[in-house]
Amino acid sequence: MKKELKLKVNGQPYDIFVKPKTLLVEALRDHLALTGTKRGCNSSSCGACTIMLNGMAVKSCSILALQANGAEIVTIEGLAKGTELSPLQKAFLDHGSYQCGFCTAGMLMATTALLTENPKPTKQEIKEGIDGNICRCTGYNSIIRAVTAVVKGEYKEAK
Amino acid sequence: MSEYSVIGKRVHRVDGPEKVTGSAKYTFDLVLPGMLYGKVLRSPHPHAKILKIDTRKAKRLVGVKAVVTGKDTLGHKQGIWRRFPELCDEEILCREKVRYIGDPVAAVAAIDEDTAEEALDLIDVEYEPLPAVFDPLEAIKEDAPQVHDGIELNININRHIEWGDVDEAFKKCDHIREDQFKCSSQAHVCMETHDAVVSYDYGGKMTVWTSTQSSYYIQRLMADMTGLREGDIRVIKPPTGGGFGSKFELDSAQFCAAILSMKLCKPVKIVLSREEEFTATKRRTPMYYFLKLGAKKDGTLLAKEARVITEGGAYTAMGATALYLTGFFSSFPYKYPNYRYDGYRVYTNTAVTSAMRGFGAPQSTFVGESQLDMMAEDLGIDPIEIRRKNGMTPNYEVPGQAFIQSCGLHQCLDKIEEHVKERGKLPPNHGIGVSAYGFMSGGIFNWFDTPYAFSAAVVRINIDGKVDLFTGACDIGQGSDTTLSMICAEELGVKLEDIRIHAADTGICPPDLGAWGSRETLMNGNAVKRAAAECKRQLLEFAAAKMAPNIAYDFDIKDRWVHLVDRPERGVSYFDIVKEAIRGKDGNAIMGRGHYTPHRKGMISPAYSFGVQAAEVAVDTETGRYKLVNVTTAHESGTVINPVGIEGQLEGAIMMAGGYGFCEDQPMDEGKILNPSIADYKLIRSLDMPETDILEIDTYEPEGPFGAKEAGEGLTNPTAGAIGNAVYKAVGVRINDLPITPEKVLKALKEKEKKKK
Amino acid sequence: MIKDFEHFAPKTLKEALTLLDKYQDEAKIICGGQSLLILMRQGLVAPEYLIDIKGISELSYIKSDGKGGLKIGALTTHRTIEKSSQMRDGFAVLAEMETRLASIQTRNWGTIGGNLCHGDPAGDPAPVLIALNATLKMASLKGERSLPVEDFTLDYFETALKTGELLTEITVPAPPAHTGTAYTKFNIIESDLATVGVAASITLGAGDSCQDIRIALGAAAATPMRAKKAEAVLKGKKISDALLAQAGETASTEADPISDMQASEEYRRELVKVLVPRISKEAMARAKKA
Amino acid sequence: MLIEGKFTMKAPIKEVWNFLLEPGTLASCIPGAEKMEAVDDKTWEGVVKQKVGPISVKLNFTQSLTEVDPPKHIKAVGRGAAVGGAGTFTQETIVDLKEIAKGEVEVAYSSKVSMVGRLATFGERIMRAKVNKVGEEFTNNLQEKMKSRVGG
Repeated sequence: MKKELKLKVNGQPYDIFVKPKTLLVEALRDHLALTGTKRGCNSSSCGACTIMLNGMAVKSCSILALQANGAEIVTIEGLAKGTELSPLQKAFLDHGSYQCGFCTAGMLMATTALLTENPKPTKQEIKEGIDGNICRCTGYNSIIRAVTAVVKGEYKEAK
Repeated sequence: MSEYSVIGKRVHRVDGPEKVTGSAKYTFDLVLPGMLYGKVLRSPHPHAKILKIDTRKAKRLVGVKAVVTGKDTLGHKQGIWRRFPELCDEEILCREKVRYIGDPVAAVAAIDEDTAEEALDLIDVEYEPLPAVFDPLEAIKEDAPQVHDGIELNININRHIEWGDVDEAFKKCDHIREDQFKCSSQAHVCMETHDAVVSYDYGGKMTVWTSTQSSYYIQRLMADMTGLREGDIRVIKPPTGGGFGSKFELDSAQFCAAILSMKLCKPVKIVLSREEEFTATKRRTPMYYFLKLGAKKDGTLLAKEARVITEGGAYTAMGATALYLTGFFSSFPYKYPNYRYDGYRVYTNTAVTSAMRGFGAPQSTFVGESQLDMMAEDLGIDPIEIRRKNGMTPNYEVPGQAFIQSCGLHQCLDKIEEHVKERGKLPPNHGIGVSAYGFMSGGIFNWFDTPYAFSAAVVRINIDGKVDLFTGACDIGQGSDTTLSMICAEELGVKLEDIRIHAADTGICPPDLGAWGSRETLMNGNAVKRAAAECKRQLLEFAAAKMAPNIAYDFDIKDRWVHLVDRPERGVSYFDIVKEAIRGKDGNAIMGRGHYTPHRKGMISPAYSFGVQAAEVAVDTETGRYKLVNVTTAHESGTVINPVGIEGQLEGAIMMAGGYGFCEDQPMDEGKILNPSIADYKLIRSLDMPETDILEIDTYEPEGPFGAKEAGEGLTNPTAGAIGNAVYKAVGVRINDLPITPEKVLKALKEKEKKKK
Repeated sequence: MIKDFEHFAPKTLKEALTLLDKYQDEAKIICGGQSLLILMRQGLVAPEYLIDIKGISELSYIKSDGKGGLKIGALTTHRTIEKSSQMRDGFAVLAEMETRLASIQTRNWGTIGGNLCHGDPAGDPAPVLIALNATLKMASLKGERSLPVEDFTLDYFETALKTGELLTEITVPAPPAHTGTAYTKFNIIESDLATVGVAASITLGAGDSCQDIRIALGAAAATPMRAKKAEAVLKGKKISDALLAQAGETASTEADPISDMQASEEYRRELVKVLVPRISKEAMARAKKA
Repeated sequence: MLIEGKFTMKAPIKEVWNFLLEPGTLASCIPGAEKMEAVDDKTWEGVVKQKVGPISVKLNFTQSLTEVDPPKHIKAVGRGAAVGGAGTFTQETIVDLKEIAKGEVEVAYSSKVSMVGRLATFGERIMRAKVNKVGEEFTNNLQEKMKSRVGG
């Protein structure tokens, strides 16, 4: 039997009905058509489905949608302000911190959560921040460089 | 490089904005109205006869729309070596026999994924398990089970390469080494698993959206397998979540979705699960390597003999190419006057081995570079010195095989030597290992038997000066869309933002063989450059007519300025010329076509890239655990078109190739892959990633567009060998079988200790 | 594919226990779900009823036990423990352990109680809690009971929890004076599960002799285990390198690891042999500073 | 997974052999076996229940004697299909008897257990541990049963 699920995603309130077995990633992708969030594994291992839930980075494939009832969620679609990209998005563009792009949403959400919690992370802390995310293309170092550039204040927050 | 205004600049990738905002739509994201979801039933047995398939219960499940088995196909066997029909040996949906755990036997389309999966459990397949064979050394024995009927000793294909007089040469050597190695398997682990949406309509036309490295191959192979005409099949490649060699053959997602869609005239989507991705798609070829190397006292290499037996798995796939390339690249990057290679690809009842980034060369480089270090030590010669003494140089001919024009190997050796010196005396149990390599820029071989040019492009200039670039090249993440757009902009003399690329859609783009063998930059780059040059030629005709200068003057375009080459201040705006040219052509848009097919370029490739890598490790001698501290690479790839792209290829290759050396493996038990998940398959993560440094080398490849050549796969070749050599330098033990795990290192350390006593 | 189930989201412990009592073995408990959901997705576990206790806020806390020790609610997330200012001095090892447990995402959602109830012999918290002499509180409608952490896991993925019972609290007693505790795990990928994990807690007596010691091993047997024979080698003695090596040897003999694709049985024993002295030394160094 | 071992028994080889062939001796040694019933003199059917942590598996199990070479060699093959389609389970047992002295028999056994399907792909680490254990229990049961019946 379907149950009611209330979510605020990227500032927009939603009220939908889902089967209890629906995973949060499925609610976002299949019910709300927010397909920027990806799924890459079946074992909570790859991090492609990372989103922010009440300010924390979590893997949306490992949470039942109903467990997020009432939560505030930010997905990759919520990072830009209007048409202005977030500092991390801009830094990813400049540093070539993505190739195939399939892990990119997860990487951006993990690093956004990291900087929300800790605006001045060390290199080691940046590495820890993305260690739950697999990138098969870049070798991570360009992602670390992009985050470092944001930490150094090279990118201004959009107003 | 300042003569270029686009090439060599640090630019944003053309697909960047959509990828960093989550708006790029992958095949994985596509939903069409009325779309159904498919799932594939696979064999749980490594080798069995199919006695009966009963699909009645599955068909009765509410929500199931169709169930197909091999009987619903034409029964054709497919393969990518189309020139040799006997090597096209894979049915995709098996009719009589399954040959590995994961071989597809049926497929279901239903209203949602859960229903389709539930239906799989309701399909009754009666198997008669047959004796199976898993190791190629077992499979070549007289009494081994036969994977395919009538194939003697299960030998799928053999390759022989030879030049010089190897036996005579060995007699003249002062020192000969014979060593054995074992190279492991590796999974591609694309972040987007194999997937496809196929829509077959009542008009008999099929559209395929799929995550692929070659939309043309899929179109052609799909035509072979369905009986449709090539032109009735349109294959579109949306943004693709990685390929690495796994996605240019027709796969079960594409084929089963097509067969189901043809049955229903409705779109069907199939996304392989991560577990299927690990167990039922292709993988890197494991190899047994037997090497014999002979040298003079001074380190001059006189002869090399390589014998290889590879685990083929159940079908041919692209594994036959890997068998050839590992043999060719076993001679790389050195000048062997005498060389012999014999390789055998052996069928086994395991998941199929095929192409993976490096394509046989990571294996040959690991074994070759390991053995070369052993030889250097035996002779008391510095590892870099022995490489310098024998390394390839520009304008070198590999006898009967290849002609190498540009080659920066020696500059790379110099740079790496400097780097090693700079590191100075290392802390205890640290070691730096060096590994040299080379790779091709696209294959010349045409076993696929395409009648088309290897690469082709069309450039069209619109009235407002915006340029549409149509190419069959496939961007799978490596960045070909950006590189080709840059080449197009440079050649045409416009800005990168003036280009809009339309790629890998067989309905509108000219055929291209796709993204494999590091071919896009050189081959498609040349095609794009020629197409752009043709457009430019048309524009300049109008410029000449309009400005009417002394006919001795040449025109060119740069930064949207059409001008006289010798008097660049005299010119007109590109936009004005475009408008006039179109008007002058009776309203026809300016169009140029270009293609590239290599001619008289040897057997392998029109050009080769080279490099040298140094890996530093720190070993814990009590546990055998080592850390990758730093990997520094001197790589030359001709003119650098897209520097950000090359950095990404280089660092990414280290994650993958370092993994091949350090931790990635696919252990099996009776043909069953034991680690089919990202939790159990060990991948290098950010905390495990070493520091990476890139040392730039300038070269120019006459055959490449603006002097460019490959910078993608070759980078996967050196790392395992560099790690092996580094571990040896650090603690004096040599591991000859991949991956070099801490457990193996510790075991070797203990044996060494025992010998001392 | 996950099979359909009925979902309950009790808000209080009482509600949860009542539901558990009602559905008995047909119900499974989910909290962070970082382990259970994987099994459900693989179709290997298909409960009729799922009791989702993630929302029971009364079970998420870190507080003092009034005697210098800590009480940690079973639903406290790994990340909360990692970041807690209470994880200092003798408890710092808990935070250190947490930073190496999987990824930040998993630690943000997964709970320490869920980790223990999964009963994975390679889990990180159990060896550390065993070394710290922690106890677990379990509740059912019938009442409460306590059990030392070392007695909680019975077999591979089997715990002492009875039908109708819920793990509610972990009590970590104040370490005695001059006690140091340390933990390390061996793995190939930094954030991976332990190939072998070793925790040691040492209390130093007069003249730096080993007054008391607890050594716990992870992934070295079917359950997290105490290496009591190795402890006996060191207890009451003045610790020397030779004695530590002997303790390592002893621990590697009393361990009962399996061979799998991460490591052979022999290699795991070898790791125990090396890591027990290493981590004991670290614990001793901390004890001296404590 | 292969488990091998041997033990000796003080009993005439004929007696050991007869016990081994008794209906159900081998089948009843399978850990978790319930209701094993003889279909004919070489085949038994029943239900086997196994549990690993949160996972419970019920298998419809058939065991048959495929090689019988009195009084020294026997091979039994068991196959089980998990109810609900989670996988199948195969067990192959070989027992060889050798008279090492008058009234003393060496019993050599090997037991190979394999699994296919979803069960098998669930964490290799867990399943391997479990399968090893099942194999061990089987051979322990066999040894105990024989010793208690025929005398050690």
